[in-house]
Amino acid sequence: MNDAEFTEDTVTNVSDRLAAEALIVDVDGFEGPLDVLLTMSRTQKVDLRQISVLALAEQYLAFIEKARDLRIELAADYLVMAAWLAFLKSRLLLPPDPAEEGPSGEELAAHLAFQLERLQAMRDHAAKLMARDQLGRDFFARGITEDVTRTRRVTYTATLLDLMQAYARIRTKDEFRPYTMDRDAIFTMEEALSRLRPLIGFAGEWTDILSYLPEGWENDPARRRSATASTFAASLELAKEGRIELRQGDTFAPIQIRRKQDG
Amino acid sequence: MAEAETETGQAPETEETLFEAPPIAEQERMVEAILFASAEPVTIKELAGRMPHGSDPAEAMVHLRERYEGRGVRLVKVGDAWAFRTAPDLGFLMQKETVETRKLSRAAIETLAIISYHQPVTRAEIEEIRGVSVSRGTIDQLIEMEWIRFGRRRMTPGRPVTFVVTQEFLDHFGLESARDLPGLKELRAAGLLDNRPPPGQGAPDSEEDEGEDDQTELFDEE
Amino acid sequence: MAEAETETGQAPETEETLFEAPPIAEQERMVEAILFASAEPVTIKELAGRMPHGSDPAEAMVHLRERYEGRGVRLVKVGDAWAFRTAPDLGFLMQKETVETRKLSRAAIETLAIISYHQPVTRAEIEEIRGVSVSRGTIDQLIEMEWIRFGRRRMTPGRPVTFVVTQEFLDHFGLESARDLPGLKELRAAGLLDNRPPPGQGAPDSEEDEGEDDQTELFDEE
Repeated sequence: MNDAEFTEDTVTNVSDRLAAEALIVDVDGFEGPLDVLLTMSRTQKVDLRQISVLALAEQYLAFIEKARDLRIELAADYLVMAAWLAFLKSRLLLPPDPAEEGPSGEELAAHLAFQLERLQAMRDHAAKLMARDQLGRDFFARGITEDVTRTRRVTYTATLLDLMQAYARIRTKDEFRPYTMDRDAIFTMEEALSRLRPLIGFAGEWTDILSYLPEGWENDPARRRSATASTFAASLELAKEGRIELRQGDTFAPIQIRRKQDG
Repeated sequence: MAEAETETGQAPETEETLFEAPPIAEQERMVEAILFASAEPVTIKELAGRMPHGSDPAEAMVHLRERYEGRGVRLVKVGDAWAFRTAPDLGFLMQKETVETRKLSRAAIETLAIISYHQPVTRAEIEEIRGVSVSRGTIDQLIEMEWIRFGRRRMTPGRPVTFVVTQEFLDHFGLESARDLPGLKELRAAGLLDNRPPPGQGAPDSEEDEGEDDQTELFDEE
Repeated sequence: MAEAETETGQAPETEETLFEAPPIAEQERMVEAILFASAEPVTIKELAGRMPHGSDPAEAMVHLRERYEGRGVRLVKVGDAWAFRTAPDLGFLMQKETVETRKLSRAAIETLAIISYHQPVTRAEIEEIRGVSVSRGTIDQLIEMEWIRFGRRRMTPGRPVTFVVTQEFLDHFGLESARDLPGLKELRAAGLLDNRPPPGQGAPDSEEDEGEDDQTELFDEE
């Protein structure tokens, strides 16, 4: 037997074995290798923890041989198990090689015994479970049930805030427009510039810039403030362009502009 | 059950008659279990057919019925059969009411707002203020919620009904009277009015006052 | 209701609340009626949701359970829910009610047992225990019967899904919880519920501990 090769197989084939469900053959009602081993271990009529794994391995290998003679097609996991058991057998028979890595034959055998014992325990307890009184067989639920009728009641609610907002919405509906900065009291510098440019040609004399405020902006304080500021800024702009001259006689005195004489 | 064990070993043909009927308390349990599990009411005859030979389900039923007197379920006769039924006074437990709270629709809240600020107000007036017609359903809903009710008829041609808000409305919104509703000025101060005065309509202050006057006027009309 | 009469003049401090919970005897009737009406187990929470405000269905349940002791129907606990079920010793009367259930295959029964004792358990673990792969159909059948369901994913590489048993499973086998599975303690004491990896694979100690922790967690949770 080639020990190393079998080790490899065992490890790599675990997942293969698990995936090979469709290939399981039903040999004498056995579902799989562990199943077969469990049955065989029972024939030893001993505590599963004390079974001779060696004897078990021999029985299993004999079983596989017999199945082959009978030309029964065996699923891969049967053969993997056979190979693994043969490997285990060799491990148990030969004295341990101290140089060799990995678990000892005893450890592997103990684990196999544990697996068998666990499977047996699950079988026993499955039987115990199924032997319990079962609903619909031994005990019964209510025959005439009364379904709970579910009624859904919808209540509506609103807060005072909702109410007031709704009212405010209605009362201001006509005035409604998408929100923008309130600019109706703002006279922009661009507006001031376009107002001043055509007028400046006539400003031969020093004139108070306030006289250039647009019509209707002189009285309302907010508008007046804005128009004054923008007109002043516009006059600065024009002075920079060299179109006008600018003067202020005193602090807070009127600012005056006139067309640049040589311009 | 106990009855089988005591009699085993007897001659097969006599076995039947030698079977003693179970004690009446046991029969009562049997009737109870059968009635509980059956999908339909069960007749005395059916019970007798299913219970051990010699049983007297009619008598067991009398005891069982007594036992359930005043309980949450009762033993009732349906035709000539018997069944367990929930006690009638507990029928309310068999329904589960889930209350779902939803916000009033925009149409409803606006209508309600108009009624509360302008009451008494006719439907035509509500429509005029809202600028859209008011559906019957909206009014009905508010009436059903008991937030509005019919007021006096307006003494104008056609004598239209008016709507006013109810005490329930005031309670819900925590108001002592509809006059406590904040005016436009307060609404604006509270940031609820984000509008600006229409261009050229003078100072904001005067406009607000106007709004309040409007309202007072409407209330005075009553 | 009766509560007013019996309680008048008694403890004034309990009378303060306008809507007193019904007396416990009345609550017992209510629990009885609700449980009688339902084929499915009903949780305390559901009961509380359907009973009048302030009711204590858990306490009512204690009384009710006593009342039904030894009767033809019993009050049983299923997970965190309660249901009336006929006494198992009367099953022989119920041939008429017996529903022929699909006979489970040996594979399905074993898989079910493994899931119930080892839960939460992954498919790979089931296969490891049974020594053969578990066919999709077996799992599907158990899920379809509503005896098992998906549990939380295992926090190991690949995050495999786990399987756990359901309330229907407990109900079917008359178990109060998965902890009441026959022989569970003995199995655990014998180490037969350990997830012991084959020697030479990984670090057995840590993995074992992990497996045990998982399970303890689940059982405690219930």
